[in-house]
Amino acid sequence: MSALLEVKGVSRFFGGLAALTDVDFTVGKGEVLGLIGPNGAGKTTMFNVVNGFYAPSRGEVVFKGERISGLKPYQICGRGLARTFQVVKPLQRMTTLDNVVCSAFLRAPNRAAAVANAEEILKFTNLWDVRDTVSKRLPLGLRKRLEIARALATEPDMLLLDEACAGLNPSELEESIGIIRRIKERGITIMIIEHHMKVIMSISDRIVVLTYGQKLADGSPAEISANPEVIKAYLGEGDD
Amino acid sequence: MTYRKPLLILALLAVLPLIRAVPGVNANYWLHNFILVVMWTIIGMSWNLLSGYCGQVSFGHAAFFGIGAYTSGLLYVKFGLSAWWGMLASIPVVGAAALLIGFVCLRLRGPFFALATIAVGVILRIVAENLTGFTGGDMGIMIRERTWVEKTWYYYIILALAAGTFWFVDRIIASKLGYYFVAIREDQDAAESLGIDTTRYKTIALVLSAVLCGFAGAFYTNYMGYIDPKVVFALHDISVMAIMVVMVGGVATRWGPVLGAVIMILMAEIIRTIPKVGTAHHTLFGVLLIVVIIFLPNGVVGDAAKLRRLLRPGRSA
Amino acid sequence: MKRPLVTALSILVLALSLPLGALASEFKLVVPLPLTGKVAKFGEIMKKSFEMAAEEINASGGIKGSTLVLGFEDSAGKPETARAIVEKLIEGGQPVIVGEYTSACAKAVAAVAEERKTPYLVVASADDAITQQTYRYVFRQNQVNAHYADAFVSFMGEVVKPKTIAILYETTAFGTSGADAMEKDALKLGIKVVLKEKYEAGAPDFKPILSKVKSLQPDVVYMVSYVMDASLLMKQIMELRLEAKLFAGGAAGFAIPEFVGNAKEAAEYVISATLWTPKLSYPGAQAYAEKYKTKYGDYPSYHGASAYASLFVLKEAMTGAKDWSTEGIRDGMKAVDMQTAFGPVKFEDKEGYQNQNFVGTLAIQVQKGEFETIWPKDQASAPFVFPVPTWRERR
Amino acid sequence: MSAAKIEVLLQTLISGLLLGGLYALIGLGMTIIMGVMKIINLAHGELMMVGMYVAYLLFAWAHIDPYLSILVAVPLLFFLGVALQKYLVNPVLKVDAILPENQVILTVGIGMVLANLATIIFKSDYRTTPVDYATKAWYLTDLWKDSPIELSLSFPWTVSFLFAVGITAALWFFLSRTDMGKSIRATAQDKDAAMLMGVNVERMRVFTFGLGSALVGAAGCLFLPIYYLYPDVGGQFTLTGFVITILGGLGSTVGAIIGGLILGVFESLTATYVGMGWAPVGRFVVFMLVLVFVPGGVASLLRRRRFGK
Repeated sequence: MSALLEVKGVSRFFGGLAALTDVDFTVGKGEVLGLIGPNGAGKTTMFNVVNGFYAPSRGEVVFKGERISGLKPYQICGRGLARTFQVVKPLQRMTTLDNVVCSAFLRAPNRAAAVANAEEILKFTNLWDVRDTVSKRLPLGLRKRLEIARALATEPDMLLLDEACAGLNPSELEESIGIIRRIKERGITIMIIEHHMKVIMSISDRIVVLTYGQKLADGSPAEISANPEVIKAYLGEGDD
Repeated sequence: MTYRKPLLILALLAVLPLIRAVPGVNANYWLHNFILVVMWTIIGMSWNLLSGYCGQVSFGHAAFFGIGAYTSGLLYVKFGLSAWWGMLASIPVVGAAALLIGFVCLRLRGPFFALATIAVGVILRIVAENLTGFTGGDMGIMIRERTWVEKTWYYYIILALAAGTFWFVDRIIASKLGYYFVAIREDQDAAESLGIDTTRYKTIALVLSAVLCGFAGAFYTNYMGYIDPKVVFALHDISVMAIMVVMVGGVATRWGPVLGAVIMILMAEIIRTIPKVGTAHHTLFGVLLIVVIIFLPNGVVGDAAKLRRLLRPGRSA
Repeated sequence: MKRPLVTALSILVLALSLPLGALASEFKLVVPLPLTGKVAKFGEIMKKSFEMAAEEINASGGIKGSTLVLGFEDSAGKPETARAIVEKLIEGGQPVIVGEYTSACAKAVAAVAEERKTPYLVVASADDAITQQTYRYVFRQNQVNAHYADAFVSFMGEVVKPKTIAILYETTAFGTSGADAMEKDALKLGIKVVLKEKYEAGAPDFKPILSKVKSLQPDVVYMVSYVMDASLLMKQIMELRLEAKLFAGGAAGFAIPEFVGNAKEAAEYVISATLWTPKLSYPGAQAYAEKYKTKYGDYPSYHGASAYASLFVLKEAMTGAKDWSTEGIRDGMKAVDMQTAFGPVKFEDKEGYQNQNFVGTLAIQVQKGEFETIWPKDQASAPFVFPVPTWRERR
Repeated sequence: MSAAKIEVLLQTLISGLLLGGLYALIGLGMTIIMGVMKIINLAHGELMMVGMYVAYLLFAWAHIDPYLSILVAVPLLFFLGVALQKYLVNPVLKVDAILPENQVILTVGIGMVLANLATIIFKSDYRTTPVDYATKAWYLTDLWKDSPIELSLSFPWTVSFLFAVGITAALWFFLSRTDMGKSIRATAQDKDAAMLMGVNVERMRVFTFGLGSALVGAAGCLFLPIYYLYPDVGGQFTLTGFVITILGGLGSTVGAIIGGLILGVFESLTATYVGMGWAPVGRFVVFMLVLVFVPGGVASLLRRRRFGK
């Protein structure tokens, strides 16, 4: 499996504080990588570095063999790397459909193509029924899914999902897991942050554990759940 | 979007000069006011594009209005051309100015952008006052003879310009640009992460908006025949007025600027001329503004549903 | 969606159908003035003066038996609004326009009046350009800005004989043209202009620029200011002990009662150009000034006097006119040659101006807190004080 | 450098500092309102105008010194501000509008009504309070007879300046040492966090608007002896307020006074050495440079310094 995304020795400082220190890992093509760690471990910061909101203070991020750290978020998105936000950021006063159309414009040659693409994605993510609802009126579960739909509409090769399942009720959770699986079936590589252990264990091919901005472990779900350090640092105090 | 309603309204507006035939009506007076209303509709639509749709609230549209007006005036004074050429010439001039202004101001977000644009408007006014050799300074520019005595032609020109602007903004909003503008307004970070080059699209919005506003300025020179820095670069009477026209009418709506211009210009004029009110007309108008914004925070069009709800019990009683 | 539009349109229709008739034995004259905004003060002085004149005219039988009925509309100093008002008046059949204050508004009104072939009597707007447009229907009763300082300049040439002058002026059309005119006059007299600088009207602090003036040691400091800047300038000049042979102002801010009221002892001996003073020997001038003072507590400025006199000029023009059509009144206006409280009024075409009244100007000096006319000598109400004592000597 | 040139430079600097102190006071009210509420208040100058009329009235009726009338104007403006915030601004801030800037219309409306009411009540006359000390000044040559240069220090300007410094110090003390002040600062920094910590954000906003109005009212009283008054006097000071707020850093009292002083000195130097007509351009160019390059204003520079050490 060739690496699609390589994170090489990435550190990120804020003022004097280190949010990430020398983190290395790779994500293989077609893989689902789970990124876990206690609160404040630097998971979202890692996403922000990969996605281009922050430039790494040291180290670099390589995507499809090209160095992308230092590029702007929109340029990185244009190269096929899309993300969702932990705190959902829908375009509040747009309808669900328009939200997705907006993203679809990135690759669509014209409006008709963008709409067609968006409609397909809404069906794929089971949002078709609420396509005309203004997105700020959607319940949280659907807004979370809209985040995914919007990211998908940019036709990415890789998707960063930041707690896309947090705060969902059990039936919504099932649905979202199904959607993530189907995204994987489409051949899209996924990196996912998730607190929900059941979710992360069931969908990840591999897991990277961060604590205090450093990589603690890297391995298959089985390896991770058996790793005593991880259990001590994370699972032990976790209440999941 | 259909164009039936706009065309119908345009047709209605196109026959307005016929009020000339109605006995006892001050046709010239009303046409003057209509011309101002239509001119403000354009300024409003221009502001709406940048601030309403793209969310970059400008407090400095007088800058573009003034540059447009001075382009016209200077062509006349310096090159002896008809000031009408200013309409054409203002496109590159205002566009270039907007690029430069955007380069500086669009790095800023929210209220900081707003404050920076206030400064731009004021700086341009003072520069125009000080470059006496070039702009004529405070003496302004006077066009010796206006093209027509009758207002009909002015009215049709500005109406055509407004119709064009309406159509243009409509097309923009329905296109990819429109989606991107609104995306930037709603959440700049999300937009950026969805592949939108926010700086580029904000600049596009600014330049388009500026050029439209510049047209209004160039028209103003031709129509009024006199400009000076304090008039065309006015903070309160142009920049803030542009904001009020759109906000009272309805931000990010098709008809907001139109209705806003009607309210802000015609209503202001009608209130001004109510007998016995005298100088208190500002108070009346100020109270009207306060009431509108408290009860209809998204403007008359934006809160049309709310307005209807407010009016309904009144009607049944 | 449709309802607001319908409402707006019905309001419109209603407004359009308002009747605008007038009674036969009345002559209704509506005057556009800035009654709100930054220059409202002058609008108010003029309004009061117009009212006083109308009262007097009506008491003596009106204009050819018709009662003069005055109305006022507030232009707030905005050219568009001024134009709207005048469009309405002309359309409504008012055959003559009188009023407005700022030059920007007067230019807007003049252009409309000329296009509509309706006579317009400018009362207090000074910008030279207004009567330099080959307009046939625009008359101006007050002197053009280029000549505002004539009397002062002659005083300077004959009495002060300075070698250098510093000119400070505010960034308005009035300030700019006043300063330009003074620069030309100074050149003619062989006076060296050591500094000519403008300032943003309304500034609170002039000390930096004044200390620069101080270091240049000019013989005369000449300042052109609309309103209160004048008193601030003098107060700060006194505070800095900026010494010059003479401090002088170019009318407006230096010739209103507030100047002395605010600057107090700093205003003493300051000389200003003006078009009119309450102590002039023109027929009716003192009576008007005293009446105004009893009624409103203060002497009027020359703006008021000009407004007051303008209605008598209008009466004269309309009495002499063959009919009260626009053309008739225009011809009547052109034929006016009379004495007023504002001085002689006659509209001439010369020096590139049309229909311009070249009334002689005056120089006044603040003496013991009062404005005294000092120049020309035949109009003087008191002898001039020159040389003036230094600030230190005044303690 | 000749004596005359030194005199000009020193006199310019003195004027600049004095002017800066007054500017700071205008900026103070605005900086705390903008800091806490992030709103653009275009009625700021009009509130100052109200303060000036209060001082004027007290002077005209009872011959109370404008400086003393601060004691009346401050509470009066405070309540006016509280009322405006409570009944007009807060309802508008609460509604969900596409652009939060719709509050601007509200402040424009308020400003219009205030200025127009002043025109109706007081006429458009120019008013002043002709106090005896209006042109009083201290002179260097009075103190030192043989001084080669002459410098003057205006009495009313100096008094106003000292008041401004005193008020700033008191405000700084209030904001950094009292619970109420700390709550206000918390609200300014992070509204949501403050709310979680149990700060009554709405009450803080009301109080802040009152405080800001009171401060600008005080500025009005201090300006009156050296300036003049008419109903439309406010507008230009609103702009000055913006410049100082940005120069000093949103919500920073110390920033406001330093920003005010910088602006005062800068303007005076431009007036002397470039030309007074250009001084306002300089003001707004500096304003934009700060906005773009030092978005936190002077306050952020100060903070950086402190962390660096």
